[in-house]
Amino acid sequence: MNNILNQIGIENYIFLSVLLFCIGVFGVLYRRNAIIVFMSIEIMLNAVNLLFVAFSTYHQDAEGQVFVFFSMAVAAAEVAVGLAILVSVFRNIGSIDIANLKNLKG
Amino acid sequence: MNTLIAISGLGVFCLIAEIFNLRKLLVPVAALGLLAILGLTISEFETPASFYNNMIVVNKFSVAFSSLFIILTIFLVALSGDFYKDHPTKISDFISIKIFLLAGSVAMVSFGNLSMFFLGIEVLSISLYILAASRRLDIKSNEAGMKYFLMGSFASGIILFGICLVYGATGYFDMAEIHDLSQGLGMPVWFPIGVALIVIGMLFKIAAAPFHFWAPDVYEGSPSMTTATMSTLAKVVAMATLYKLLNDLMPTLSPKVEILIVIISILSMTVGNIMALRQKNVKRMLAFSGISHAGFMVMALLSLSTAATTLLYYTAAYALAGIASFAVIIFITKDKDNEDISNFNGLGKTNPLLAAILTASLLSMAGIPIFSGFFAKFMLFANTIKAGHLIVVIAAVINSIISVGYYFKLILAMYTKEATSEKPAVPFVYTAVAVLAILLNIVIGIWPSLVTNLLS
Amino acid sequence: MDTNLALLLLLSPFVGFLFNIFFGKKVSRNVSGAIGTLTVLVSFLMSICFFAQLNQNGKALEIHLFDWISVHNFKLDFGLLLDQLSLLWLLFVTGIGSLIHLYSISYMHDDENMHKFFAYLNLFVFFMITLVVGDNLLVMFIGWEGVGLCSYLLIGFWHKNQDYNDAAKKAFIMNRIGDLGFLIGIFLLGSQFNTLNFSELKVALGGNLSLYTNICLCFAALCLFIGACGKSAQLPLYTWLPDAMAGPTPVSALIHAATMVTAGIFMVTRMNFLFDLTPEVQNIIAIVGALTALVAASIGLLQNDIKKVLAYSTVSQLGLMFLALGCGAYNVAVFHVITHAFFKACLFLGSGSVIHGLHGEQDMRKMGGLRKAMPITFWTMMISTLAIAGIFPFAGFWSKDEILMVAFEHNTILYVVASIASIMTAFYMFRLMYLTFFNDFRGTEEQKHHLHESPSLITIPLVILAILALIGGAINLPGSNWLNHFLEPILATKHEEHALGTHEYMLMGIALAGAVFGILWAYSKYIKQGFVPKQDSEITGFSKTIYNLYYVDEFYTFLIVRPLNSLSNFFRTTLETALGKLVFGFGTVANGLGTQGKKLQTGSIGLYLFAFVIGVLAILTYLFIAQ
Amino acid sequence: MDVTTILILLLVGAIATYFSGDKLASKVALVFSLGAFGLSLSLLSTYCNGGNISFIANWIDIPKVALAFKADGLAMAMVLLTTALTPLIIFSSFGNSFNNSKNFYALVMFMSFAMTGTFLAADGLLYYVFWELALIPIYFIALIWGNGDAEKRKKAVLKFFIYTLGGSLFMLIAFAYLYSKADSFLLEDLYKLDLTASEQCWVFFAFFLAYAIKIPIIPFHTWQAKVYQKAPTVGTMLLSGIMLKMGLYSVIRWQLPIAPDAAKTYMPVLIGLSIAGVIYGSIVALRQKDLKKLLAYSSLAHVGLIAAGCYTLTLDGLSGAVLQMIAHGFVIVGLFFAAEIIFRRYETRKIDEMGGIRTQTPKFTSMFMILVLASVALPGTFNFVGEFTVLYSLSQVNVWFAILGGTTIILGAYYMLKMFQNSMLGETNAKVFAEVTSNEAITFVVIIAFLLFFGLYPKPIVDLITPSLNEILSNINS
Repeated sequence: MNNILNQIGIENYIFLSVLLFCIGVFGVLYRRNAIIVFMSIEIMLNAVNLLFVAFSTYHQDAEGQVFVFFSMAVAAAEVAVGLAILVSVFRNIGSIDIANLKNLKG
Repeated sequence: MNTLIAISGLGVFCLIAEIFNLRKLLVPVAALGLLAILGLTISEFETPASFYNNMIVVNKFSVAFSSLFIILTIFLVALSGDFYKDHPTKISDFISIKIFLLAGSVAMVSFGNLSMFFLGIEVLSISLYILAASRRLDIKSNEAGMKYFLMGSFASGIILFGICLVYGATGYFDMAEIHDLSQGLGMPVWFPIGVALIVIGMLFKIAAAPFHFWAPDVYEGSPSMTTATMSTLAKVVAMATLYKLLNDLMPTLSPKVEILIVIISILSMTVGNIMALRQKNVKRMLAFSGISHAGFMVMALLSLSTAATTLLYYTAAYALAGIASFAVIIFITKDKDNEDISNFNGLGKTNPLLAAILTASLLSMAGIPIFSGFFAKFMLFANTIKAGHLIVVIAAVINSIISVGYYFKLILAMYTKEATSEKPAVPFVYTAVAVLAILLNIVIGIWPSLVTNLLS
Repeated sequence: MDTNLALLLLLSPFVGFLFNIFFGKKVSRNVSGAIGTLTVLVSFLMSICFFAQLNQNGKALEIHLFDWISVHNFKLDFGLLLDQLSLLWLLFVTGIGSLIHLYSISYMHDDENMHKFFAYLNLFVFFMITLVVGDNLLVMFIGWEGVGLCSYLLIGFWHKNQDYNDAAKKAFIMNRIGDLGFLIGIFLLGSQFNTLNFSELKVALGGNLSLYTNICLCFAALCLFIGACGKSAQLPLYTWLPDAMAGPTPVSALIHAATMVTAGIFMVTRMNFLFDLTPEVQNIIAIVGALTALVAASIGLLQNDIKKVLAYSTVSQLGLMFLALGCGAYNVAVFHVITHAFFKACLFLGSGSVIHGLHGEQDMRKMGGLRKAMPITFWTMMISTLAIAGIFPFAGFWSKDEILMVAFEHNTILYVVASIASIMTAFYMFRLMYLTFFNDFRGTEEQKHHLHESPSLITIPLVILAILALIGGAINLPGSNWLNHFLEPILATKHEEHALGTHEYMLMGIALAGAVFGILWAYSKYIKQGFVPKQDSEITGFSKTIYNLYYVDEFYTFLIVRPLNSLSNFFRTTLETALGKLVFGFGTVANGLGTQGKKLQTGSIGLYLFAFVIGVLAILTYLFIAQ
Repeated sequence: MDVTTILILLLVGAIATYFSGDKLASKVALVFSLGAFGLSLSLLSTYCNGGNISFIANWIDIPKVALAFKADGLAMAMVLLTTALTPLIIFSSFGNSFNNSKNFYALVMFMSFAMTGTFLAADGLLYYVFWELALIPIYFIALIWGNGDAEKRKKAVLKFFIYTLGGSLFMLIAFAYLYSKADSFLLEDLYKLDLTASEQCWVFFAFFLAYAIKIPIIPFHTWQAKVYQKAPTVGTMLLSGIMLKMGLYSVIRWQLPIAPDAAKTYMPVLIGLSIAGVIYGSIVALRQKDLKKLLAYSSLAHVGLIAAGCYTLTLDGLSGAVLQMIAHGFVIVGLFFAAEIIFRRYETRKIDEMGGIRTQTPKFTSMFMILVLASVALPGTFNFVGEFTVLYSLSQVNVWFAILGGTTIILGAYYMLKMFQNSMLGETNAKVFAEVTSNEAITFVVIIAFLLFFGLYPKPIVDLITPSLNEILSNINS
């Protein structure tokens, strides 16, 4: 396992996950549909998770992978809450387009 | 550690209490339990220790702040009883959520390991998401919850990325280890980037410019109770954590970073105050004032060595004043559809006591002597000048002058306008909480040593 | 002992004042009048006995009462100085003062506020005494301002009439202008010599002085003289005195003829050792005095209000006195002050008696032929008029003649000016007499019906003063020169006697001839032709200018009052608001920014997140990419 | 037995007044303020007999702040001014009735407490705390019990508050800076501090901003007239009688000794500014239609002269300034009270709606007259002593200052007499004007007696203040 990492080099993993992360960010920035925004956030988190794993291999220590479980659990909880909110929003305004949420401003 | 466990236990108990249908008792029991926990926490003050190979580190700093959080939570819980009495079935949920939120915050000031920190911040945030959106049928509440959730989880993502980079750079989640390593040379560039990302995430939590946009909307939309929680507890927690992180990960600030802090601080206070001037909605106004206070607190980071004391004092002063003012605001706007300043017209005549308390707390935020807000600001200025950043202080002073403008808008409304409606009798709990909070505020204002001596 | 007596001398009128102000309303008018008069009389007696004492041992009496003000380089104690000069002054101040009080009892008898009137008169006498006996400049300044205050109160005595109040205000403020000069003078002297005490100053000035000190002295003397100009109604500050005639006639007699206006002369004489050192200032004084004499006299030529005429004659006489001072002949000035006090007081009281007889009529065009109606008044006034005109052997002749002599010795032009002034004096004084007492009455019938001689309380003072006006010159007759000898101790430089040589006699003759010429001129115009001055509307040409007092008041209004008021308006309306806006513009700016900022907070999550990301990128770029 | 007892008594008085209920409030306040006056007199005697009445104790450890009250002659003089004027002012207000007067009088007492503290405090931060505390009560007094249109009043009062607070916050920065240098706020330590020229310069001007606004010196005076006009007369008296003196006192106590070199450097400018204030105030007062505004501007002129005296940095200037502070304190209170009396009868402050009062009230007229004369510094009144000394000190600096400052003698007489003439004299006013009641008369008599007595015999006060002024001067010149 380790030698693969040596062959490929840790940087590439970083670049990859940064790329993923940025994709997530752009998704959050440019999509108006709440569900897709959630997914983009998930992409961000998972990009980080990937990097965690890579690093944990790189450092030859398990903590990183444990942390991934943490973050997954947390992400799940987060999304659960998020979806709940989304549902109630949908009930109230009948749309999940975040562009409609502009009552609070000024 | 015991604190954390006890709090979580209490939270669970509150959840179960619903099953055994102990709604009436719930609030007092929770409050008493928290009091007991407060005692427990304080008993740990003199005995620093670390648990579960440094997952939790208990020291003066963590104990002091935890106690502050617990006190604030007691107040908030006490208020909740009356606030949620129209939907009793949910009351235990609300209370337990608040207590879990407290658990999160305690974790955030006493973590010894980044994973603990991450868990803490997530517990805190998620509870807040729920509370913000808790008024299901109210569009404003929904919107607030949505906004807070989206931006919050975005921020968590960034924090997580930061943590990841730090881990990648050091190979540890343990703060002590990271701290030692960070002293040495040859740190890959990811390390500072990671720290920067974490700090940015925290700046978002304390709503410092330019990451403040969510605050006014969320504060306005959320139920007043939640706004109170956010503007007092959440902000204080985030600030304490930010300090703790910086102190461990970046003990010596490079001039570049200092300049950055100066900019953020000045930006936050200016934006906050200027925007607050033209607000009609009290909660929104306090949101902006909170942003400006965030600016002030960030200022404390310029003198890291003394920052702990200053921050403890400042946050205590700010949070207590906040609790007092929110107790009044919640009562006044309880059965109103909006929180406009006009609701406060003539309060000085209809209810002198509440008016006096609100005035006092506003004066404290404005930094007028004998209220602790004054000493808080003063210590901040003194330390910052010692650290050689006169510009920030001057900017801060100018901002305090501006801030008087909108704080007094409220006071003027209370004392010079004619009352629109007769106020019903004030439930005891509001008065009690408000009086206690403002008294505490004044007490530490007159004897600041009570607080300042804790951490030195 | 002396201290107590001196205090009695000083405070007795003050006691009268207190009594009249607090109890005057309760007791009957005569009582309050009597009290007022008696208290002044007491002071008079005191001054007499001090005078006698001084005549015996000839040494001045200095009394220290208590410490007053102290500044770093000197202390000012509240002390009295009773020397030749102050006692001389005291004598005629209190003497004439008590006469006038006596006169007022009857004159003011019908006024509801009579007790107030006496209270003020007493207060005035008190302050005048303070002014005279003070042993340092600042105590003198108390009296100096105090008499100003009293003249304010008394001019505005009939306070229902706002014109009178204006006159009073004008008097006070004009005096204040002088007082500022006085104060500055005090400062200069004090800082130079670390004392304001007269005797110490005299000693200090005796020593040899640096050039700088001399320059300071010049300024100090000038400032003091400005003060004197204010008090003694010299150019350019004289305009308040004629207006001051708004007050009751006794006031005009006491304050604006006999006593207060001579304070300036008193002060200059007190400080003679200073003025002797500053010839430049002396010249200025002389010139100012001469000019004042001429201008005032010329205005007097055409006035129709009987009191105005007297007022202007007072101003011009004061001018003559200052001329004498300017020539360094202090004793001569003092001499004239005294004689002038006699006959001018008499004239005023006489005019008062006339006005009394005509129930308040002051316009000479409505008088005439009063000779038969009020003989005593007529004769007493006649004597005084001859005196002021300078006819041998009346008191005025001697004093004025000495002034002219001094002026002649000093400078011919001044002499000519002074002579012209005195000729004019003779003319308008007789014009006054003729218009008032000769020909037939020009007033209304029922006035004519009520014509009567005034009661004895009024006539007695007249007679006494007339006698003094007749023989007053005796105190300094050319042979004896008693006054000169008497004043020698207080004068720094001896004033040399001039034995009556030929050209002294010549000068006397000229002066006399001038006076007679003036009288004849008036006679021919007003008796022969029976000429009566035209109504105001008909007056034209240069005489109109003179009749309107050379438009001096208008000039002052235009030059000072108006600009001041418009400036005030400008400040009040424009500048104040501008400043306010300027200061609080800060607040408006902040509010404006706030309104703009609200637009930024659009409520769109997209924007917020965008700002967030921008923030993150900005920070990272700044920290890690930008070097 | 030390000066803290006065403070405690006043504070207790404030609380007692609050709980005594609306009926008794004024009486209780009067009793306590009189008690404070008596107490300060007895303390003064102790002080004059060489007893030590200062007090010092620890207050805060970080930052190191002490509970230090230094009562030297100067401070005691000012404390006496405060404790003497407070009962007078309270007593003078017996003619008015305020709704919920307990709050009103409690605030008055509290303000008096704060001002006394300001005069006594010998520790920078303590001093600042009192300085700010004094601001709160007057704000509410003017806001709630003030007169005139509510909106306008709100604006004026808020401006006043923000403006003064802003000024003092800069003073706070200066203190913080000094603390970072000296690690102590104690007066002595701050005196000992030797700062570089530039440091002194900006510390000096930070102080100056606070004081110039409080005093006020032009062009920082714009809050004054409106607030004086809008505030209830009691508030106006407190402001003009005592609070202005806080600023002037602080100049002497704090600003000059802490930054002496700067003071010396900028002396001409500051004196010039102050004297400009004298002339400006007098000229503006000339055409004022509103009696209270006119008095406000007159007091602007007078304090200008006082400030000029302070900045001469000479003993004469300082002692003259202090004397004038006391004299002005009394006379301005009297004058505002006269205005109040007219208002009680005629419900107006417009001068041209008055007039013809003298014929109806000889007593009131004469007392008003005396006050007017005192305020134009007629010799024999206390004001003359002060004004003379100040002008003399100015003439020592430069005779032109004395001449320009002296114009107040002329202009002051002009506008005051004009005011008096238009408000009191003239044809009898149609509206009836009741003669002053005995209560009102007492207030006047006390003030007048004070002014006349010390006008003739100022020695006691001079002897009281001179030593401490000398001490301060030695600090300035060393």
